[in-house]
Amino acid sequence: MTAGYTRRELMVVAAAREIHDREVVFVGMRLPLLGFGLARATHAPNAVGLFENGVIRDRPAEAFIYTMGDPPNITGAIACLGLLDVMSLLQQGRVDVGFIGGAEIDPLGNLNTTRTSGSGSLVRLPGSGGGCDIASLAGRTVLIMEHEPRRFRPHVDYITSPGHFPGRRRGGPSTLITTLGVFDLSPTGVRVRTLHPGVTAEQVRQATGFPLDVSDAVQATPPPSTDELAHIRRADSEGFWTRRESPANPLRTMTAG
Amino acid sequence: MTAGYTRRELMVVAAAREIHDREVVFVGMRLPLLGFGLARATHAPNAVGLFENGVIRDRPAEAFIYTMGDPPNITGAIACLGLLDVMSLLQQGRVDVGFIGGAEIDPLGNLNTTRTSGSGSLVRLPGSGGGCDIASLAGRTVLIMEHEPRRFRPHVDYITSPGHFPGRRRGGPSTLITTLGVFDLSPTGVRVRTLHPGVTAEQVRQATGFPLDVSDAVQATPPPSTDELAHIRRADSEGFWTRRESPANPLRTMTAG
Amino acid sequence: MREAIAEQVHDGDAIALGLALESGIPFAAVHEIIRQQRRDLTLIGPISDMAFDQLIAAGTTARVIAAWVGNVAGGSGYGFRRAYEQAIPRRLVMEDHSNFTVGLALQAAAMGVPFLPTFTGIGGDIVRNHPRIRPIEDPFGGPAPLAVAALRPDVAIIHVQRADAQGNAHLWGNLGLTVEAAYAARRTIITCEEIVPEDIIRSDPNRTMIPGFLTTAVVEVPGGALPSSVQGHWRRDFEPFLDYHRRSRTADGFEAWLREWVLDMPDRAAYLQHMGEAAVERLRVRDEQLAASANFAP
Amino acid sequence: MREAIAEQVHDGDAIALGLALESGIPFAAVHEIIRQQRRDLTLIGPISDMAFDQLIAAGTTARVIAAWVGNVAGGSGYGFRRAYEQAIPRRLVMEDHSNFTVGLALQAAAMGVPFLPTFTGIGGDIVRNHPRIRPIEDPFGGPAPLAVAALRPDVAIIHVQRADAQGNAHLWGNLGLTVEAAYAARRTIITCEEIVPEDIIRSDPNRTMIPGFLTTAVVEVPGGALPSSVQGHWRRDFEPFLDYHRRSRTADGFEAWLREWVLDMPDRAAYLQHMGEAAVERLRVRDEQLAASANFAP
Repeated sequence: MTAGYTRRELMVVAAAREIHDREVVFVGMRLPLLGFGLARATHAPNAVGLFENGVIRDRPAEAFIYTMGDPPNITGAIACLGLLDVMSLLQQGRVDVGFIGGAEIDPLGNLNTTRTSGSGSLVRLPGSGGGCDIASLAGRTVLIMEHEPRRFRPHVDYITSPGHFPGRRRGGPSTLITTLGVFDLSPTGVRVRTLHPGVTAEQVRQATGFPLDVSDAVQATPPPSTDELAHIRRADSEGFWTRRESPANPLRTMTAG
Repeated sequence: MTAGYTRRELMVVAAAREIHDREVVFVGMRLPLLGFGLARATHAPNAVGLFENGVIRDRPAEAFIYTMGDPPNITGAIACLGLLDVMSLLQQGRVDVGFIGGAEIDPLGNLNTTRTSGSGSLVRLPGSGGGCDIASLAGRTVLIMEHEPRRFRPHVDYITSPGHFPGRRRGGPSTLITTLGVFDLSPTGVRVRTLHPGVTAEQVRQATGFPLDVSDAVQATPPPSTDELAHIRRADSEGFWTRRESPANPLRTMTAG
Repeated sequence: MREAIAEQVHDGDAIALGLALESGIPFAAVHEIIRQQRRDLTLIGPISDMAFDQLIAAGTTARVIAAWVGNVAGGSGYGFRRAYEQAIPRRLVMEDHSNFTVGLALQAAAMGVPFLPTFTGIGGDIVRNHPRIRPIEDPFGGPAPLAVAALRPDVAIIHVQRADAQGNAHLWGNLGLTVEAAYAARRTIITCEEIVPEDIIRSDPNRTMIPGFLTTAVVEVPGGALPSSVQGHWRRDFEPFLDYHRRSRTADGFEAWLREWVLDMPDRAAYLQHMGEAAVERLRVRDEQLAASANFAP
Repeated sequence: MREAIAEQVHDGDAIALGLALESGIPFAAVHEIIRQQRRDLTLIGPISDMAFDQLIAAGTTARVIAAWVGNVAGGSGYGFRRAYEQAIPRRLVMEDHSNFTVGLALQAAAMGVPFLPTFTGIGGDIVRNHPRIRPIEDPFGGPAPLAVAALRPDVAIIHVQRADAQGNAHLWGNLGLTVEAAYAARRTIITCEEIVPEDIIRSDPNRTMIPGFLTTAVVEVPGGALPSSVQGHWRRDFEPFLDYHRRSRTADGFEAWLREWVLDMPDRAAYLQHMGEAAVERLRVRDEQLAASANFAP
């Protein structure tokens, strides 16, 4: 908790700001879901959200949901289609922005959620889910990560969700939101956009497992407004997604799915 | 009307006999539809009928239908899917037998419902509908035709619905039911199975625009039983499909669709 | 309807309609397109029934991409035949398909892929030298299928039972290629029996065949699909199909039919009035056979 | 359930399940498969939640074809990890997919084609040297897609709200890849909340996601998907996912869990009893939010 809001609340606000009005958004669970709700409630009242299980919503579920398949996410949806239907819309280019998380990232925005030997021995992660599809096919992607040195690697062991590469047909990661800051991603690598209030350039360099140019003069991530914070707390009234800062949180290695 | 039943009623009975119990049938309109209902009511109580618009039924509609899309064909259906769903089942090999009609036929069972210059000038016919798909993909097909010399041609101008050809993956026309008889179709051509009661070998030769070996000793198509006839007349109470013998009947050039 | 067609349908557009086959044909929109004298259209659909024939005979159409063009009640479409055989009122280019291949072409566009493979049509003439169908190898070594290229309509026109103001559309009964076309098309016009509050749509999200963000115009046109049927709303009216079949046999006969039923009718309300209240009421479905309840409570 | 699994699921079979993703997971069938000690199974699904983890840890599974294997509530699937990382209790072959590619593989089989094209995954490692994914050319000259080969399960196991005795199944809420898998599979087992008279199914043919001629066994198992949710019937029960996550961290912990919740339970009724009436009643949906009526009268 910093200055009356948590890092995760700040990340939700940053995620919301990545959504423009009238955009079609491939929503993930947790922070992106809250970000989508916040965007709809503020600057993007006509955004539409797609979930990879086939659900299309123009407003968040009325009750807390733990997975995108939970009944409250179906009740009151605009449409509940099949997985291939929403993937087809995605592949067609009808999705403006998609959110994905990963266990590991490299400077080109490649994400690994499949397997890693980063810690010395082989660790099997759950896999892509829809992450690879969103990364490959959305108009642009916003990545959400824990900012830890072992997660920010010069090369990931396995590219589950492709980032920038020569010959990419469309899209690619545009923004990376971490527990420390907000970053621009492009084929030329990672650039700091803002650091969260209280985070120093040195802290970020230390937490990034590849060289990153960070100046102390970089601007601070604009904090949540009172209204934004109120909205987030209504949506996540137990603080389930936004206040669990424990590094043991097993949810961190989940994909967007 | 012959011996208390019409030729078309006999053709319905012949069509019904082509359906075995538990088979999945791609049903066309008109005579095949009546044949399907008759088969269900008699020897094939567990046959299932697919219609190319996406409807699946295990019994005929309760009211008269003019097209497969008419509301009574949806009411009480087992399922009402999309066109591609039933075509997928067909392509997968889940359909045992399909019925098709055509404007012209050749000895290999190729059907033309697209365009013909058989009468001297170009005549545009409506086209394939689902006929080509059923002909290509069903486990076997039963063809239903008016038996007229200009329709039975050594070579059709346009193969809308392919018959037998070298390299065929599956199926092909097995039976041809005409206004004059029932014929076996195979890669080696047309063979007479039965002639309708009262039809002579000479009549058939005259009505067939390609050479056909017909002996006078060929058996007669078994006539409808009293029960069969009663069933047909309940199903087509106005005699709409079964008693219009006029050659001007415009429905004759329709495809199975 | 007038503004929707004016804004969404342009000369030269490729328009998909008649997608549920014999039911829900958007005749109100078809007639408005004719009144607004669109030209050089491409028509896309599986079995078009007489809607395509009317558009062709009225001179709106340069090209047809379809599996079957005619009049399901009458057989031949005389307008189609005049155009194809004699270039009256203008030359018509026909791209012949089967129901499956035209569906796959739309579905390829809906899926955002250049083509879809199929085994249909092999050995026949539809797929021979077809502009949109080519042989392809199976990279896994099996029998070689055909590839059907994606077909992206500029506009899909779809008649449904109900939609909300955002264009989220509930459709039941026949579906045919409706969903594929709406996904594939650049723009989608929904005509509906009624515009309903959004809660009705949200009560049954599995019934939403077209999500509103694909819909570019939604128009309430009760009876907008007559004389074709709409499940739970309208029975099929047989006589107009036969009447059209008889009268369209000659170009003059067609012109008289066109004047009576299209050009002299400012809109669908006038069309229904011209049908006569008795006829309209005879076709209206008054019985109820409701879908068994489905509980969406969380 | 016992007979259905005995007859329909054999050693070495490829089984698709968990197709609606996090809801409607057929746990009753999964546990019966474990009790009947099937071996050398291949498991197919998009996001399997803990059903796959249980099957793997119980030693039934030789191979997984999936996009995500774990425990949605807890993250890692420890059974999966032990098998993959340490070959405990046996070696596991993993065919990694994305949700889209596993869906396309099933859909290719459902459509009866050798493959379907896609652009997903290009530039990443899933599609590199993948046994079921190969580069292919676009015969129309556009950018080259990938081809995802057809995947035909021996059995699909699907939990639905209601079915008739012929196996015509109504399913609402999440669909995921349910329909594709039922079409693709050689055999389909339907487990359902209730077997209903056929008139209920026929009242809403658009709700029939699986036509009965594809169904080879239908079993009434109320609560057969718990602890996953079933729209309109059961809420998701969070605690068992967390409990399983904690206890399955070690092989011994898993064995104890397995004994308690699977091996010592003769059937699903016993499982529900072991949950306790209070827990069951807390999860049962009692509210009604019914789908708006749809009239199917002709």
